[in-house]
Amino acid sequence: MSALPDPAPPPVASLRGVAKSFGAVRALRGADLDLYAGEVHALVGENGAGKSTLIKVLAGLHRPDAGTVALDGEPVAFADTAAAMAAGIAVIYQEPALFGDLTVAENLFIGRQPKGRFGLIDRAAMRRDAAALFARLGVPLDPDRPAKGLSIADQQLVEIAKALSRHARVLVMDEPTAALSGVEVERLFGVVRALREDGAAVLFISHRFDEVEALCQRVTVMRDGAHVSTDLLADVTVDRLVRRMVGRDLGAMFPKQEVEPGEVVLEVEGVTREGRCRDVSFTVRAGEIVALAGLVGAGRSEVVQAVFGIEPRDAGRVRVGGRELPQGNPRAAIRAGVALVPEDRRQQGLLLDLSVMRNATVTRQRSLARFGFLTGGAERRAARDWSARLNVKYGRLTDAAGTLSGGNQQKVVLAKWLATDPKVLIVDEPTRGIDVGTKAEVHRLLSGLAADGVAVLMVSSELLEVLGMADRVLVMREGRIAGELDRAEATEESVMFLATGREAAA
Amino acid sequence: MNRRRLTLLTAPILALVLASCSGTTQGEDQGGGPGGDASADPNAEFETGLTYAMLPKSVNNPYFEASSAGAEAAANTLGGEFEYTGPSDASASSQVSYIDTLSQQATDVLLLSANDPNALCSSLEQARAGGTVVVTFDSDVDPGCRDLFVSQVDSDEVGLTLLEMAAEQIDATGEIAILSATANATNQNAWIDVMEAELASNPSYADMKLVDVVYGDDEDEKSFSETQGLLQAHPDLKAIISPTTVGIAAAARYLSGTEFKGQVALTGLGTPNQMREFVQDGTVTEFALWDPTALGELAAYTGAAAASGIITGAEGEVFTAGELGEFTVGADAVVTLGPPTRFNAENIDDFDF
Amino acid sequence: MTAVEARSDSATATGSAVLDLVLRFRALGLVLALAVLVGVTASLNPRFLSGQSVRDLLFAAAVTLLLACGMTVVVLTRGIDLSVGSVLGLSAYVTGSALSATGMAVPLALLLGLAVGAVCGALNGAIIHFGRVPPLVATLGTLYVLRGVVYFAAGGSRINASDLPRAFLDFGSGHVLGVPYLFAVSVLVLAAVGVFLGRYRAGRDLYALGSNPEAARLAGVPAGRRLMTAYVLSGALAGLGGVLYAARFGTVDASAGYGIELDVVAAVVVGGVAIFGGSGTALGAGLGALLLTVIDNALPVLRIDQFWQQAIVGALILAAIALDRLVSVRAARALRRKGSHVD
Amino acid sequence: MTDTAKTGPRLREAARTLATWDAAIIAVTAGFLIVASVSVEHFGTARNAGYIVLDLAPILLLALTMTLIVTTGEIDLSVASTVGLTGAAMGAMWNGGMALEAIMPLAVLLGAALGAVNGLFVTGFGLPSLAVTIGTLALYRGLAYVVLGDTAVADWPRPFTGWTLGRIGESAVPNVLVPLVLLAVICGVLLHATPVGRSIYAAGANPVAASYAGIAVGRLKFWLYVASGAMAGLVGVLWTLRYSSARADNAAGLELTVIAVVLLGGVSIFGGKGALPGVLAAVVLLVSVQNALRLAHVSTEALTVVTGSLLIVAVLAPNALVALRTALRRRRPTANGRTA
Repeated sequence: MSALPDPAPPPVASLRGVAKSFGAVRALRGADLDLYAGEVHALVGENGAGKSTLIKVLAGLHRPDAGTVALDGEPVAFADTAAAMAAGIAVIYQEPALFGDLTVAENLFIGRQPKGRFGLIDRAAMRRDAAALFARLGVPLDPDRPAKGLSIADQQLVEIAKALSRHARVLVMDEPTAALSGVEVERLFGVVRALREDGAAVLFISHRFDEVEALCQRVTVMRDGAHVSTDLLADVTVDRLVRRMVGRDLGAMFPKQEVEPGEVVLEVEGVTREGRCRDVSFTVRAGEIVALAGLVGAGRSEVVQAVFGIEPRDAGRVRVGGRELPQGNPRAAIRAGVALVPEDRRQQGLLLDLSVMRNATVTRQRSLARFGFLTGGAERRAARDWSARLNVKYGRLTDAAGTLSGGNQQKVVLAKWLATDPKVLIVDEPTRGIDVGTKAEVHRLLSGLAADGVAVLMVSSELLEVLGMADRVLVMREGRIAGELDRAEATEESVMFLATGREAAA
Repeated sequence: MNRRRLTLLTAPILALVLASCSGTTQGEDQGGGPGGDASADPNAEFETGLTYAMLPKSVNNPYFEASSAGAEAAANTLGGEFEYTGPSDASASSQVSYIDTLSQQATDVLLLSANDPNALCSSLEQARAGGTVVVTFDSDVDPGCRDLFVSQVDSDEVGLTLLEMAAEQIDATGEIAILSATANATNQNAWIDVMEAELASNPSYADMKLVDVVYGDDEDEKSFSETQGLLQAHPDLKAIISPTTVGIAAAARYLSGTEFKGQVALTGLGTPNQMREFVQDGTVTEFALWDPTALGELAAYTGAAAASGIITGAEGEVFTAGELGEFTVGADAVVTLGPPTRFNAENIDDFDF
Repeated sequence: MTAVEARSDSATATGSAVLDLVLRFRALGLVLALAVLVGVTASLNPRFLSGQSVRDLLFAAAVTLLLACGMTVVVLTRGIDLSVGSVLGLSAYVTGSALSATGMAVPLALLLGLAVGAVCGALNGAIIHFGRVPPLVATLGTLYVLRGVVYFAAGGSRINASDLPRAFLDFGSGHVLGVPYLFAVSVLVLAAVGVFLGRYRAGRDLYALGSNPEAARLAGVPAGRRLMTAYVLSGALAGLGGVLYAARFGTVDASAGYGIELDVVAAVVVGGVAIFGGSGTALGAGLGALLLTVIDNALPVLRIDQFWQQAIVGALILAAIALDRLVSVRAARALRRKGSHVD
Repeated sequence: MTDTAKTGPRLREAARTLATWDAAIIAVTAGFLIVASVSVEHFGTARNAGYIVLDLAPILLLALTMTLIVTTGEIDLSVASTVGLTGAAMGAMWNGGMALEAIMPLAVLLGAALGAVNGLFVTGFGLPSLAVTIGTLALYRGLAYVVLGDTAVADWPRPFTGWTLGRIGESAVPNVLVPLVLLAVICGVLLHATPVGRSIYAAGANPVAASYAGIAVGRLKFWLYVASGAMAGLVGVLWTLRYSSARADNAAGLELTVIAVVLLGGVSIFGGKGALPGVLAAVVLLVSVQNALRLAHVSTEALTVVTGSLLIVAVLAPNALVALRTALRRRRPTANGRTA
């Protein structure tokens, strides 16, 4: 099972010294990876280590600035994704990208639908093929329904089926299991093993070491856009892998300060949004960091959005400092001292095209105005001040926020919220996609804020972060709070157990 | 917050506009009027070296192209300079800009077919104040705003001719309808009034009944579907009179492609080039129009006469318009080209406009 | 496994039922509106349903219908083509001139019109795709430019019916089995575009592009080529529309097709094509065009003041998009509820 | 449809080019005015400047609020129809014997109400503004015809019509310049130096992020539509009085000109970018080019082509520049790679 295939043939796919920058952001700086036929290769690394960029290079989505991509030992340069697909590379992306208006079957076969007479699409054949694929995955999905309205798990399954249908030589899976239930994961693994037996090369990206151990033969660790190590899985321990991923002492990474929690500041009672979350209740005290953990799609972001008022709630109450927040009114929440650093920095957090200055001050326009007018001076001073306090690295205050690196972008988002002097700070995936150094800075910042008496509610998919930072962990599953763990009880196993409702995969 | 800003936005403007006036309602006002001061010298020569500008309702219109040809010929004969200019859309606001430009350039004679009887007035006044003689043709403005109007025909005569042609074609018996231009078109409404009065008073038309007046807005497609609507609404319709070139062409095209061809008579005002086909295929027996080239020519001569001091616009003054002959200024400073020409299968090939 | 299959079957039923309802509801609504309008009009004036009257209606609908097909293709990709009126004018003038100069055969004239339109469409597509200019801006620009070109070319001249070959005019006014040739051409095009959009890979790619451009890129959909196809198609159909226009009216001047783009967009929107792409059918757009034409024709017959016509069209557009919104919100809610059951 | 992979560098480039676009259009306008004054007879006179001001007044006024709306990423195609409908309503009220002093504020209010209808459909029901305002474009124009039919109301009192054409005292400054400047300054300050303006940019740059930052995006847009409607109502009043003619087809088709100048002025159709000075310059440029062409006896056709081309080039040029720079930069690393 774990024996390596004969190393004599050249790797099916090989990346050497690949570098890629987006503006000021160096996403990859010399990444190496070899994939052999008949292996499942794990790629691990923290968020922002460059894994996703690496596979996008392999998929032909990004052209590398430097380095080579080779298939069967021959260097190739993919002009676009179609070229990569034609060469036998299929990718399941982390975030499902479906066509809401098309049927599920059509989503699977877009651009290569089976053709019948006169080149017409043979819809019956397409439906049949789709049904067969879903049967293979054991998924009860209707090929004829529109993709619009599918749950995240179902969307992910459609993506998996799509990749499988390509009969690829190289199958890349970017956290395919993040939203799946236990049964579905088992079936997927069965299919992947079968593919491996057939000689396909599979690149498997996951945060769950139990899955990596169950499925993979070799493991490559990446950090800060570069290759760190590649080993047979049998030769390394999880602890060592984690240390390589983090690249520094865990204590320095999660500088948790012990704080005696104060008064209850945030009270959430029975918050419900149809189809998203149900009857969620919890409290957060001053000086406390409470983590909201769970799988992707478990409803964590939906809860904090409903608390903040971005999305209306169907039922439930939110109180801050004893005062009830009106429904669906972020402005009132801000006035009451709530701040939300959202999950998706680019879509929800930043005005990418606008300047750093505008971004840093967007929450405080009114308080910065004099007699209702803003002339720029006050904004400039405030922006410079907060940028300095959070150590934001930027060229000019007038540069577009989109030109900053991920870490600095996140600092700008934090700055604009900290500038409102919040009593309750909600952070949703606060360190997603930022480099290790900044990550530690953000953790230190959160810790310091808690020490100053701010109530912090943190949504995070990164278990290490949850375990390292939280005083209490609330675990969500399918829209409900499945359980609460205090710092002492919270371990990787106990959190995952609550999150998935199953024991760690064998 | 925002509400306050809105008021901020609008209040001062309103205040400005409102300032200095109070309680002005319809019918209170009016001042100004034509002031004929200079006296005419009927024996004066036409001046040479005058600049003429023709401003049609819109360029890209064959009818006005024909008028401009006539005017240009007259201008050349009189030793003047001629310019044909105008907007590509038939709107009063664009014409205003052109009038402003022409008056700046101190054009001597402005030949204008107006898109709106009132909207052009203030600009025309400025032009006239600068010494430009304003002669309207084809479509008039308020008489106070121009020097002379060259009318294609006498309203009465058009109305009577139209009615006469229709009566001849249907033996003066049965239902008739009118497909006009726009509902507020001055010319058409005057002709329709004449026809209505004549139908009511003239015993020889006692068996003819005007059942409907519809408006095709001088748009081809609209006129087309209005014709169609007429025939559906009035199954016993015998004749359609369309006193507009766009209307009659559209109606003819509609009739020629239907079972009504030859059954429902169609007459009105049309250009020979547009109607030739329908006269030849029997859809239309006879229609009428004035000659737009002659109209343009007369307009140019009228303008030249006024600019040379031969006429001032007072009723009864006489001048000679080249080969067109002698013309007399009528009431309201109107010069009339003459009776409309009738076109039918016999003579239509003699005309090309 | 059997349990799974059973579930799958029931899911099939509900899933497609919802989808069908949404789709059919749209077309049904239009057909219903058409039927009511025609019914009411005919009951007040039976001649509205006479052969002649129906033919007139089909004549009037032909050009809008044709242009609506092209517009649908473009709108599906999240685009818009405001230049169709000017393209129509240019093509009508060019073919008209060519016809009067050479007396060429009808099919040749149709091809010429298609070609003129396709060139204009390619210009639009190139500006949008290579120049990365938003479609609204690009086609607003070409609306001006192409109209200017027509003005230059035509000036104050007009092509009269007498200048055009007899065969061409017969084509314009003739009909077969009570159906005007012009309408037949439009319906053929509608069917072809319908099949292209529904049953060909390239057509489905257009839906994909409009539904989720980013996903389309990931899926390897050749966005550039498809966009070019869409705009060339829209242009070509507008060009063909120009020939039909010339044939129907017999006279062509520089203002041919002026302002028609709004009618066409209205038809498409009323026909249920989402203005932000991804959903809608050529059939729907065709029905939308037909409905607008019927309204146009019914008003004079009903002796309703014609001044109401434009207001009614406006109200109809608002009603159509509001209705679509309502339906899609309902459908989304239904699908989500169903989705959570499957979990 | 944008290429997210290259968003970073492209955004920066685009931001920089757009910043200069403003300056460029102002420079071009200034240059044109100078050249035309020298080379076109009658162009550089005070009288002609007065005509230019009169001609650009309605375009400029509508462009002011249009700039605000387009900056939030929306569009209002119904402005010209609103001008027509308010004018028609004025005519009907005047015929009904009301006092003009009462009619004028009512017309502006009517405009605001029509704008509120747009705003309600766009923000309340969440419908795309392009489709909504195409609908109201037809609806409002249609209602104008319903109100006034094809008739024109022309007997407006002299003092009022005279004011719209008149000049301040003995100077050559047209009266209408006063509200123009006033409103331009108000809108300019609102957009560039108040929290509301900052919110407008934020809402246009990223409506989701803006609402996360506590900006009531829907409400903001609603009130901008109301303002746009009120402005159109005001233009309806000015238009009617200037031409002393209330007609249902007043200002027909003007919406395209207004959109054209806003885009030409460097405002991004996707929102979040642009500035009022550029738009003002674009209005002046367009109208004075028209004016100069007329004075120079150049045919109007040329103008149609020029307007359209300018519009495309205005958006195309920055993009082309970006593409060129990216292409150049892409070549560089490859060269480095070879030497390394």
